[in-house]
Amino acid sequence: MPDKVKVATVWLDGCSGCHMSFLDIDHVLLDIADKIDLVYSPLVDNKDFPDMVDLTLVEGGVSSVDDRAKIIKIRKHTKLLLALGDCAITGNVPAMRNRYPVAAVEERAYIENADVNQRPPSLVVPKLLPKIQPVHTVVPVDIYLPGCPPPGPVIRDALVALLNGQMPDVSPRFG
Amino acid sequence: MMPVKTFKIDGQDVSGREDETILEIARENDIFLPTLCNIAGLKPVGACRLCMVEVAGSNKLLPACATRVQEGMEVTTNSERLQKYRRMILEMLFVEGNHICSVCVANGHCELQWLAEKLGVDHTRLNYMFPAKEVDVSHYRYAIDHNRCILCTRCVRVCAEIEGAHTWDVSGRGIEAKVVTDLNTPWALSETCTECGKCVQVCPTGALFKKSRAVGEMVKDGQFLPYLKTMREVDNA
Amino acid sequence: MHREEFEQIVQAERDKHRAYEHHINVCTALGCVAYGSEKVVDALEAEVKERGLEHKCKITGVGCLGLCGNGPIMKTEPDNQFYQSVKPSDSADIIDHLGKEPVKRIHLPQNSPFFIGQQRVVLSNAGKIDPEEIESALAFGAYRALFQAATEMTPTEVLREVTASGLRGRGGAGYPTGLKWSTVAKMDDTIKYIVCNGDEGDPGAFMDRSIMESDPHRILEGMAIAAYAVGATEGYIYVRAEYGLGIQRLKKAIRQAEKMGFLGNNIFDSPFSFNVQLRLGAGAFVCGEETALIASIEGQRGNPRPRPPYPAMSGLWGHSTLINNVETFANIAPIILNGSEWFAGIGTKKSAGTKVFALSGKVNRVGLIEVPMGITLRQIIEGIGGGIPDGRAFKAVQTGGPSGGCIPQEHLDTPVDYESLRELGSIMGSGGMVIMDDTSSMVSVARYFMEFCMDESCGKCIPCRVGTAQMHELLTRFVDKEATEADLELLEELCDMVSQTSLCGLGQSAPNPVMSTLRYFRDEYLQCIAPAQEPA
Amino acid sequence: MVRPVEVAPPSDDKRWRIINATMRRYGYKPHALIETLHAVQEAFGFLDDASLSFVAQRLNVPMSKAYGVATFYHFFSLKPPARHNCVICLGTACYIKGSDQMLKSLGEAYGIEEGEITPDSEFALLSARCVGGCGQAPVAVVDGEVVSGLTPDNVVAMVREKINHAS
Repeated sequence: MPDKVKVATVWLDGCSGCHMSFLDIDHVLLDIADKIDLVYSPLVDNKDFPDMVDLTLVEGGVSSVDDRAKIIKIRKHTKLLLALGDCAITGNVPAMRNRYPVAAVEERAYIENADVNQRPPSLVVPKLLPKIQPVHTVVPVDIYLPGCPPPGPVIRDALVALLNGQMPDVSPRFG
Repeated sequence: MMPVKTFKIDGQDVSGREDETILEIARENDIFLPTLCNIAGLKPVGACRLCMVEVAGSNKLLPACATRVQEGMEVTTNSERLQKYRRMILEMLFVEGNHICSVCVANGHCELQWLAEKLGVDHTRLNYMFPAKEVDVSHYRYAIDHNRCILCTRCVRVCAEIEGAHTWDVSGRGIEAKVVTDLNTPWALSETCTECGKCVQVCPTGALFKKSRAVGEMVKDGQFLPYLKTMREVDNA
Repeated sequence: MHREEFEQIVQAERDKHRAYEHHINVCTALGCVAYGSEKVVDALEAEVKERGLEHKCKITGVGCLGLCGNGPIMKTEPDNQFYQSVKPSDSADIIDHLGKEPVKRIHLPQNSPFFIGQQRVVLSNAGKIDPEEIESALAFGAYRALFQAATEMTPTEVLREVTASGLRGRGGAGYPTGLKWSTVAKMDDTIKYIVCNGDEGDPGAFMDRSIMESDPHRILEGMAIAAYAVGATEGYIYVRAEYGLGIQRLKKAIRQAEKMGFLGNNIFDSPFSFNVQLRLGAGAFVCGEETALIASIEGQRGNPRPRPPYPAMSGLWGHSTLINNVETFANIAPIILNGSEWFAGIGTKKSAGTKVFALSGKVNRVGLIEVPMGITLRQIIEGIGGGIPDGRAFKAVQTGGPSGGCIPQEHLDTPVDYESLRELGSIMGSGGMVIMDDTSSMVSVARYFMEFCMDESCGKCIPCRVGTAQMHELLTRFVDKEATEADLELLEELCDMVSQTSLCGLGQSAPNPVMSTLRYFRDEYLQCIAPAQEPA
Repeated sequence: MVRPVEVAPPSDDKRWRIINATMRRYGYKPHALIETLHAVQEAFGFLDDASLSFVAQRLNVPMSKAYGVATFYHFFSLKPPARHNCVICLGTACYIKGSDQMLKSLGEAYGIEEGEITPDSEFALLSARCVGGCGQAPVAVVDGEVVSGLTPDNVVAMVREKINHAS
């Protein structure tokens, strides 16, 4: 089906609540599923980001070098980028670490609060950036859907509008 | 006898006593003007700049809350330029503090959050400043989270003008400004606080709140103070 | 007091002054003190004493003689010779040469370009009188204008003179002084106040300090004449606490004037009474804004409030208040003495009189100058200032401090007047004039002023409190050469928004240095935009 | 006429008499707050809770307001002063001539940042927005005395010399 819209979702520094909310759109999911191809997402098993997708929903702020590299790459391979939820748009709860130096954050997380294996993160854990930043400060974003998480109906209306070739006209709020 | 002036707001003919402000007359006529520092019953300070309006013949914008009505003036409340400035003001408030609506006691009952929604602020291009601000939970009934304070000074004014305690005032200046109790004393140790709770009731955000309120539970008690007439209630009425 | 009595006092002081064959006036204003001028005074006095010339030769510590960069400066009279960079060891030579050829090695010739084009009205007594002795001021005409106004003119006549002179506020905005005075005069208030704004806070400005240090009586006299004209009985001088010497001299001047009966109750035995108090600022630039200044005199935080009501209607403690700046008041006595026509004849049609500037930065001759309005920037910088040192090229002149802008080479032939400078995106300001050469980065200069405004913002209104911090952050990105095109766009939007929506002049004008450098030196901003980054 | 509240000074230090005299001169009116705080700072070198509280009560000024005023004006300090201090002027004329570099040199030499005091309370490094000495730019004020002829290279030596000379 060549005219199916290619959609990706990506999960940066967030709690996955926005993805849950996305799934919360109930039966509309089935209608949408007919029209889209979910080509890359934590919800599907596909390791590589495709060459070009039509729409990417991004949840979470840009917190590590890995996040940054990922979103820069995705931006290059997606036509429309939609920032989904407060973490992607403002930094939100994860940004509460921004007032502390990274070393203090790691000390707290990996040593003070650890019951076993009290040691700094190993090499495979991506290096944290000094501060979490909203996605649009790293790459251009086309659509913003704030909310923590954005309610299912808001996501639904936005997707339906986009699939109809219109920019979503919703009045969502932070939090 | 106070002379009455007739003038126009957004083309609509209105009238007001000469000691009334543009804002009062706009509200009277159900014309929406956003405000955050203003609250009916307390002296206007003209600080938040959200209610700025255009007046024909003047190239300066004027704060509706602090501008008296004049005969024949033609007021515009909602030009594109004003909308743009208002959104920017709200964005400034969001970036200067740490407003994390999702975990705030006032989520869903916050004037800042509500105005952002109403004026269509869905993100900001300004730089989040992520300041290191304090939380004072020393008091047994109330708490203040400076991360959520927008320095509207409603608490300072209600405490000084209505309660007469003047427990609150602003310390420091510029981006470092902060509301304090007494000599920056922990709230619990304040010698002047009467624990009346007026400050908590007038706070437009979740900065001042009653303890034991969880996320979204800090609802203002409309009956508590008869003069607690915020723009929000007026607009929703 | 009759005119005869007053003339007698003045004549007596004049005679005392003339009893000396020679006068050596050494500048003891802040600048020259920093170069050690007090030691020069001591050495000269010792030398005079040793030679037994105490009755022939008088050494006087005076106010500013102008060429601050080459201090200590001194002047001999009646020879009229200036000396520069004087050391205590020069004393003997200086005294040897009194009434003869001047000492060559330290001589500053009268035909030095520094003096050409200058005209002293405000500073006419600076450098002549001992600022700490009212007698010395009287010998040079102090309080004569007050005498004339209070005993021989009606308040309306005084108002008419000031209005006709065309004098405009020297604090920066150029509001017509006569109009301001008439408004206060017309107010039906039982108590009225005169406030002198001496909270000179612009970095790069020291005109008001010099006037306070050099001729404090001139300020008091101007205030008293204003009080008489508008019907005020109380006055306040608000001075920055940093100006220790100026404060000390003003305090002394107030005491002496009270003692002589020029201030206080029933001045010159007339029904007119006027008392002056000094109030100290405490380090807040925003207090130069008139409503903030009033709050500060009332003992409060210097937060501005919306105008109207203007201070003329509701000022200090809710009463009608006239606020003028130091230099404005210092212009009053000469206007009364010489007439409005004389004053209006100086300068240009719309900007009458002279303006005192503090010339500093990358310029050969640094100092305090007074020039008629309408002189060109080039005449000041290349003529009086002697151009740029070290063979470097001129780049810009900054006027108006943090509320003003940077003017480039191509506009150097612009006449100095309120309107022309505003057209160039700067302002007259209070008189700071800082010269920059080709080593100065305009983006850094813009950030420097933004940092100033950010630190000095009172924090009351959001656009100024947050806007200045946001613009400072953006400008830092430019200075660090990490900016993007989006940053430039946002910076320009912020400039517009902050200037349009801020509560007071500080916020409204805070974007000016950025806007003017963007206008004339946009290239420098563009050069600070980093090339688009490739992902790592 | 409100009778002044009888409040005892925080201690029997004789300097409180000067403070009292200042307040009396202004009739214990609230508007004497800034003048009185100047007097306190001149007498004691800084403002602490005890002095702020005393002055506030004596002048009938709310404590939070006194604190607000004391922290609004940068001339007032809530910390004890160092034995010596150097104020670097950051006015435009001084800035153009490299006073920010001077600040850096001094900061490095004393191991403190602008606005800080050395751990032994000997030296404070401060900056001013303009001391009005633009003619001599760049200038510094060392222990109250204006010093000119400075460069980023000689400033440390000049300041040390001034301080040693004084003590």
